[in-house]
Amino acid sequence: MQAYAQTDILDEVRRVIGDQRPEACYQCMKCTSGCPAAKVSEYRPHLMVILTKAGLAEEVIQSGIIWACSMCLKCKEYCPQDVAPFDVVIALKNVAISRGYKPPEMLVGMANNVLDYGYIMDKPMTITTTEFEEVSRETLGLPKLVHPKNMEKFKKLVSSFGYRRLT
Amino acid sequence: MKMYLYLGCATPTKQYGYELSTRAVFPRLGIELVDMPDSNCCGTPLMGVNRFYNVYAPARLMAIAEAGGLDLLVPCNGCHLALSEASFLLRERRHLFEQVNALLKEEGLKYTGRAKIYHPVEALHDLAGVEKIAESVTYKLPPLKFACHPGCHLVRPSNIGRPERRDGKLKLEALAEAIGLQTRDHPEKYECCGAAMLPYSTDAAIKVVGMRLKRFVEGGFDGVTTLCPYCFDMIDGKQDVAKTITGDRSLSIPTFYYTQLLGLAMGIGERELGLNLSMSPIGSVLEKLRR
Amino acid sequence: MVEELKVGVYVCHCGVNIASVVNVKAVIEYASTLSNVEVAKDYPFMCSDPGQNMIIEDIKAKGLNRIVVASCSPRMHEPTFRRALERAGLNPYLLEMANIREHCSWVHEKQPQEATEKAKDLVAAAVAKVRMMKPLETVKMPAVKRALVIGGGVAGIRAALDIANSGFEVYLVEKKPSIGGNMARLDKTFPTLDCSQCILTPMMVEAAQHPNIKLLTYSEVQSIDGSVGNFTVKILKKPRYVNEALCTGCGICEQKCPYTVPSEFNLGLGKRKVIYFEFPQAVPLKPVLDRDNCVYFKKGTCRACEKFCPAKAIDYTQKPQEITIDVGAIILATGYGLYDVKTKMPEYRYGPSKNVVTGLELERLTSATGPTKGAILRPSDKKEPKNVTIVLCVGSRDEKHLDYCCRFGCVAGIKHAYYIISHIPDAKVTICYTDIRAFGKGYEDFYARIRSSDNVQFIRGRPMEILEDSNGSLYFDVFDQNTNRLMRLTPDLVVLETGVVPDPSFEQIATVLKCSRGPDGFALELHPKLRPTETSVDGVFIAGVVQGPKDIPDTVAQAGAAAASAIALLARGEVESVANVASVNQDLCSGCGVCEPVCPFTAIVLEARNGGRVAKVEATKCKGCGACAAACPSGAMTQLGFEGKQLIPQIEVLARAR
Amino acid sequence: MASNFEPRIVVFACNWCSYAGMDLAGTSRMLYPANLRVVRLMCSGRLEPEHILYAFKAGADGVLVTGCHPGDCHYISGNYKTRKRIRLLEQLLAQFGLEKERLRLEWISASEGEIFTRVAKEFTEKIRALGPSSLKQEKMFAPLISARAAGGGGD
Repeated sequence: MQAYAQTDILDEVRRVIGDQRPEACYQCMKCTSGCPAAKVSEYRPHLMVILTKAGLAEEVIQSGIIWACSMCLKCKEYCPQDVAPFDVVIALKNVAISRGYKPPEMLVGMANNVLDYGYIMDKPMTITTTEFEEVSRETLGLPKLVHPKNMEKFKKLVSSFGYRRLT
Repeated sequence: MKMYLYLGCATPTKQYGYELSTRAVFPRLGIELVDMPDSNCCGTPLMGVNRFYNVYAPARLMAIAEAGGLDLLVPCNGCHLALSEASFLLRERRHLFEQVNALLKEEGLKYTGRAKIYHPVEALHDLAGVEKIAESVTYKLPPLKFACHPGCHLVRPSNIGRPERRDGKLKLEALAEAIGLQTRDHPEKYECCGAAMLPYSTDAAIKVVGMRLKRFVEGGFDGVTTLCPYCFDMIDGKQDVAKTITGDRSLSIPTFYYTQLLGLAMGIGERELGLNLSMSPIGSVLEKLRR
Repeated sequence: MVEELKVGVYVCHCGVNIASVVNVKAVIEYASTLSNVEVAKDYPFMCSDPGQNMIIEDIKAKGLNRIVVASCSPRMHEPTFRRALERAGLNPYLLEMANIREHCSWVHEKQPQEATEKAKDLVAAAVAKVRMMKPLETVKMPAVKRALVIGGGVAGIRAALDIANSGFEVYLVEKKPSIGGNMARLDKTFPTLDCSQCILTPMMVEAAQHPNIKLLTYSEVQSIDGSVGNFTVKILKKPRYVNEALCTGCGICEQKCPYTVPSEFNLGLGKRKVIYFEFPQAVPLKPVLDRDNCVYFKKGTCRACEKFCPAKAIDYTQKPQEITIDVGAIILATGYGLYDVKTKMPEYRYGPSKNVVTGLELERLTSATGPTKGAILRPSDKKEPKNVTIVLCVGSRDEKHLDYCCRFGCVAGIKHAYYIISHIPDAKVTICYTDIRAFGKGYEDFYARIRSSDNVQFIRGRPMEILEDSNGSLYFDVFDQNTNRLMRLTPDLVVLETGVVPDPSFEQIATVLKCSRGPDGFALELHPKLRPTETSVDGVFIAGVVQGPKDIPDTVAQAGAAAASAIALLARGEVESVANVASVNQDLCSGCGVCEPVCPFTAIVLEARNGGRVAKVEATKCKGCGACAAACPSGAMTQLGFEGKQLIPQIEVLARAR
Repeated sequence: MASNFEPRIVVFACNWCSYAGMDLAGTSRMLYPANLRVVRLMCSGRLEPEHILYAFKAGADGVLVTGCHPGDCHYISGNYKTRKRIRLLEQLLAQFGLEKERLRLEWISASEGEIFTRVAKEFTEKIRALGPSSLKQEKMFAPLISARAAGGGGD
């Protein structure tokens, strides 16, 4: 295995996150110690950062483990070097998408709904209460959902910065 | 005072209890809510898909609010984070500001940062004020012991300024006490509900909320209250599946939106507050909360 | 007769530091074209003996009368080259330096061409200025042969003893009732495990009894005026309400005092009386009456201490006393405090949970003079902890808190593990570390010894937070990189090795003295390698943690070095005035008096002359800032070495693109 | 022309804080543009507004004045005097058609090599964006200086 083979990913990560410095990580483990996802999965934020720095991020992107982050932001809040593993992982996810790796199925649907409805949900759900009553916005007397006024224009604008339909 | 209500995704498509109770209590505190005329997803769940969308999308919302000349009430923690973080970035990074405004211009919009963003916890605690809340209730709720769950994005990242802080008392706790409830510290108060893990693994996400539920049960609380649709969805809606996945049958705790509790104290009807929509066993606690 | 100007230009390679970026030959060629330049030469190390000798020989042989050295910062070697000029018989102020290292080769190492052009400009500007330079003189003033040491910890005590032993008088000022500092709080010192009090107490007593040391405890520095050789210091001696001359230190007052409050010395873990000795080995062994908590001062009753004192030493009428002293040198040894983890890092639950303590608190819980008489009992229920976690780097090496290493937390943590396993044989200790920095003499052996213990486990990982469940039990997860596992720890006591910050008193003293501080708040030494005990203020030296975190051996070593610097100054007995003083041309002076209030050192007076008045500079008071010269509307006032006619040619060269 | 424009910037630094901070930038091998040339003074309080005008007259496109942070002046109050004088001069520059952004005052402590590096980069870019100083060839500028109108006596 050749280390430092893919520093271009590090560059892409830097482009996405701006100020943070994955290269400053000294592997104190604070992020993984407090990570909720680490308690219930193989997700290890400190590894995401150090593998990215070592040019081995393709490994974690391929494995799909980057999608396990619970977005609690604890690693960003408490990182002693302002590395913010959360931001690094967000950048890795962006890199994964741009390189054609598939995110979890549920996220594909959510992401594509934005292009059709402006929202991650296609329509409001009908809920069955614990008393087996079926309720919806209409039955509850709530107003109709609002969407972007000009959906075509919205779609065109978000496409202009690389937001694409996922397959 | 008039404010735009920006509901986001989760609240208006499934968390009707939050929407109903929010619409019910705010006008009674002198805050009139106006539905946003044109809105989109804030982008928080899609950060990983396209980081820039998560700057553009909230900026668009704030620009729409600016055009309407109103501030924004944002009941979802995720949306509130998106809007606050975008404001922070657009203030700190000139190139983002210019890039985003170039896109907004296409729709005749402009972001300057004039519209203020309020989470209900801020609108209630900072705008209305604890005293006014206490006055607005028609009767004090009994001193049942409640755990307050702020949710991650209301506390972090603190460097961009968040409504709640880790040191000292939560605004949510002060609000709960103002209507007669008792609050007590619990060890995992600032922890994650696991909602964002759902796309990756239902099993993992449920284990995370299972840990939260276990602490609520162990702490001997009568109930839990929160003001985030995602946290509520997990804590209230996933108790049965948590019992199955963790094998711990004790994971059961009545869960309420604070706006529902406030509504009760204001004498608003239970159906008007969407209390019939809760998935957790709120019946016995509701019995005690009733006048 | 007008002297013919002959300028010598000497360009240093500084090995490769300059020459690898700046084309030295090109600079030489350019310099030799400048007017009045007689000689332009380069040399690998101009500051070396051969380099200096080259300049000296040229001065003598070629009659050079102005010298430009293009090398490192004048803050580094200006004194070196001035001495060279002096040795050659030339006035040392006929020198100008061009900083082509710090300001050129080092900061433009990726742009050799631009750096070379800049070096040429800097040399040309120096030539332009030096052509206008005039010989300057200094005067010698006597220095007060007495020193002041601020802070009575181990650094201050060591420094005071060294100065006193060399025959000079020294004042040792300590704000607390006893000297001893933080070291007096420690139970043992690593790596030898010497009893801290046993090695410190003899030094404390020696300091108190030394004929050359005037000990001022329970005293604070109020103000410092003057400058090197002649500081005037006002000290406030707080009332102890005990007549120290009469008091025998018998301690009956402390026994009889009926009231208790939390003990500061024990960090709030134990109680003390309202009239009390700070600790049993206190020096001086005189009690202090804590006025704020005394019932007599609050209600006029009690007076138990007065009643029982056999020496009649209690004196409720004592007032604060202001003492003014003159000293020639000052040593700052104000020490450290702990980082405020309670408010700054609430995630570690220090404060809300009694079972989370700092390393310094554990020292008090282990010390025989501490609140538990040396039994390690956890504060919540006074039970022996059986499962202890020690967390290193709490607040240290953290961009959000203290970005520097505390330099003793690692080995202190290892020592604290030793305390636990030696006091409680069936206890288990877990140390959560990031990197073990056991760099001192004997530290690695000590680390190896503790690491080999079956009862001590090292986890390579830092917890993010410490949680406390509803019955008060502590728990948290930490990822151990060594075993690649996420560990759940449920300790009954957590010890935080917290970061260190300068003692809060230092900020005020630094402000008064205009002594530079780094971004971390510690004193900034004049040079990090070569002048570690000096500050930006002449005659003010630093010892111990005031300069930056350090362990006891380094603190004591630096205290000795600071004392040596102070002794050198006192032994010399005189200080040289600055050469770059203000100077007034009384013929041009209109007597407007603008300059007088501008001077912060009252060095300018207006004197009568020809029926009017003119400004006069008292050269020995002038510190050479030049503010008066900038303020003078008539051009009568100037600053020697920075005269308008010297600065303007320099500015013009630098501003003009060639 | 603008693309080849390399601004010429004169920096005034006090010996104790800002010059030491610049030395630290050097010893720390921080990199900044080679457009700056430093004049060392003992205190920024020595700097006469006139000296700044001489710099502009001789061709400087920008002038950066640095001193100790407020409260840190080695000579107690030199930097306060500098601040007043610079504020006054800024107004004057504007009146003579020189952008006041060409003159910048910064406090740099002895430990702030990094801050100086940032300021040096920012200021160079700022001046580059402004383009060459309009006063470079301005012959009419000389009488202004000799008039000593720049508030040299101001404290």
